Amino acid sequence: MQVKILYFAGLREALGCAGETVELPVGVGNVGELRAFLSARGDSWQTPLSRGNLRFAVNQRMAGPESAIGPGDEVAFFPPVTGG
Amino acid sequence: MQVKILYFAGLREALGCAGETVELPVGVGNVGELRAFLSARGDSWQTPLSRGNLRFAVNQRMAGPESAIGPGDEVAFFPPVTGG
Amino acid sequence: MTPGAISVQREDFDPGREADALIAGRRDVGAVATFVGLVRDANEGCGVDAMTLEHYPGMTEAALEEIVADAQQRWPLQGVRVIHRYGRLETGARIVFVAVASAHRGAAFAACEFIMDFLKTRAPFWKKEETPDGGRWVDAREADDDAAARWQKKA
Amino acid sequence: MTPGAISVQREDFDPGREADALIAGRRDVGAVATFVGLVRDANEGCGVDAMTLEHYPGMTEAALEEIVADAQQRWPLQGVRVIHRYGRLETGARIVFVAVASAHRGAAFAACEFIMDFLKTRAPFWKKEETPDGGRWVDAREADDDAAARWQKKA
Repeated sequence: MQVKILYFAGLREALGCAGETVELPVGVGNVGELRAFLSARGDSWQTPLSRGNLRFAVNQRMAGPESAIGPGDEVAFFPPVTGG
Repeated sequence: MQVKILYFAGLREALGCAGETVELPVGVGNVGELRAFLSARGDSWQTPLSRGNLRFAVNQRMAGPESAIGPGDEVAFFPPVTGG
Repeated sequence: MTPGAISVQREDFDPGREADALIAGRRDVGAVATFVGLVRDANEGCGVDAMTLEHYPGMTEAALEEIVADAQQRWPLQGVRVIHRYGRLETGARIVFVAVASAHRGAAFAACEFIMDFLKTRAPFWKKEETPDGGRWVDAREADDDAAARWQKKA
Repeated sequence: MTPGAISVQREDFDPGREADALIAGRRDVGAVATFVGLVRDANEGCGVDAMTLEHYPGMTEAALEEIVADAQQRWPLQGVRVIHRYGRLETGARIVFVAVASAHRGAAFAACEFIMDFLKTRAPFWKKEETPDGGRWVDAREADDDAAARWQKKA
């Protein structure tokens, strides 16, 4: 299945990437699995994505590592928010 | 000694009096004693001044029945405040 | 406390302009909390057309200054403004304004609410409502005493 | 929630005008609490000249709407207005505005602070400060998580 992935703020800068559309292999069905899949691309992905305080959203709602993702979903990775 | 007395809001209306200057007899040295002295003037004073929630100020600071009063002081009697 | 922090007046005020004045030329303020109290058209189910606010000139200002000084002792504040009107006010009219500037929002919110809570229980103002059935002095609310008392516990 | 209650925009806003609009033509509002957050010139001891606010278009609006809806479920509110800016903002500039109208001050204060606390922890905005030594992403503050968490206890 295909999903849209977005990266924000310090994570976007560290990855040098604001977003991408990715074809996921079988076995990647939730946010945690997607994170592991992206980290496997190499150190430049593994290091930024291993931050303990990373936050996630699926279809623009806050999500956790267990949150399921399906075809066409929009998944976002970002640091803790600091607005206001 | 002489003191200035002020009455506010519902108490002012009930007494029909906004204020007065009174010569106090010996034995009237605090707010509670002043209240008793004024109440002794008759029913039209006794009834309004007997309200349980009556508040007092001496020289424009909140005070209690035990608060001392001296010559030239400004003593105020009023209902609980309701501004804001 | 900066001069002009407290006004007791008949005239209306402009909350936006007052809040702007509090932070004019400053770059160290991170948070401004404000409160505006208005004359509502209903109080305990009875219609209100207008009210008259009586106060105790002299003591009013002293009481407000003491409340503001208390707030400034409790929190690191960068500016405070309090305005309270008296006289006849129609429904919808502004009665009171409190604005507090601080580096952080927690202090600004807390001090603003603290000042309102003590203003409600310590500042010598009295409201008389005009209703279709005549004038009526507003009773003090126990909830206001409770609101002020909770700051004691936190002290 | 009334339409237009939430704006996410580059442009500045006028807090006084926004608060006035919230109560325009109404006579049942007794209390308006507002909050304005500003860019401070110092953050943890280091000088800040300006900052850039990044956000997540689409999710930002959804998150703010959910926070406002939560507040409206908790308290009887008569009006809510939230404005949050993004883009580059210099020190002294307004960042965020929250205004809440209610019959009574307790609800107005609580809802205004509740919205700010959850905005700080749930709305997808990120600040990058410009300092004399370069750009620096602002770290999330534990105090903000604590501020949001205390509303859970009160639920």
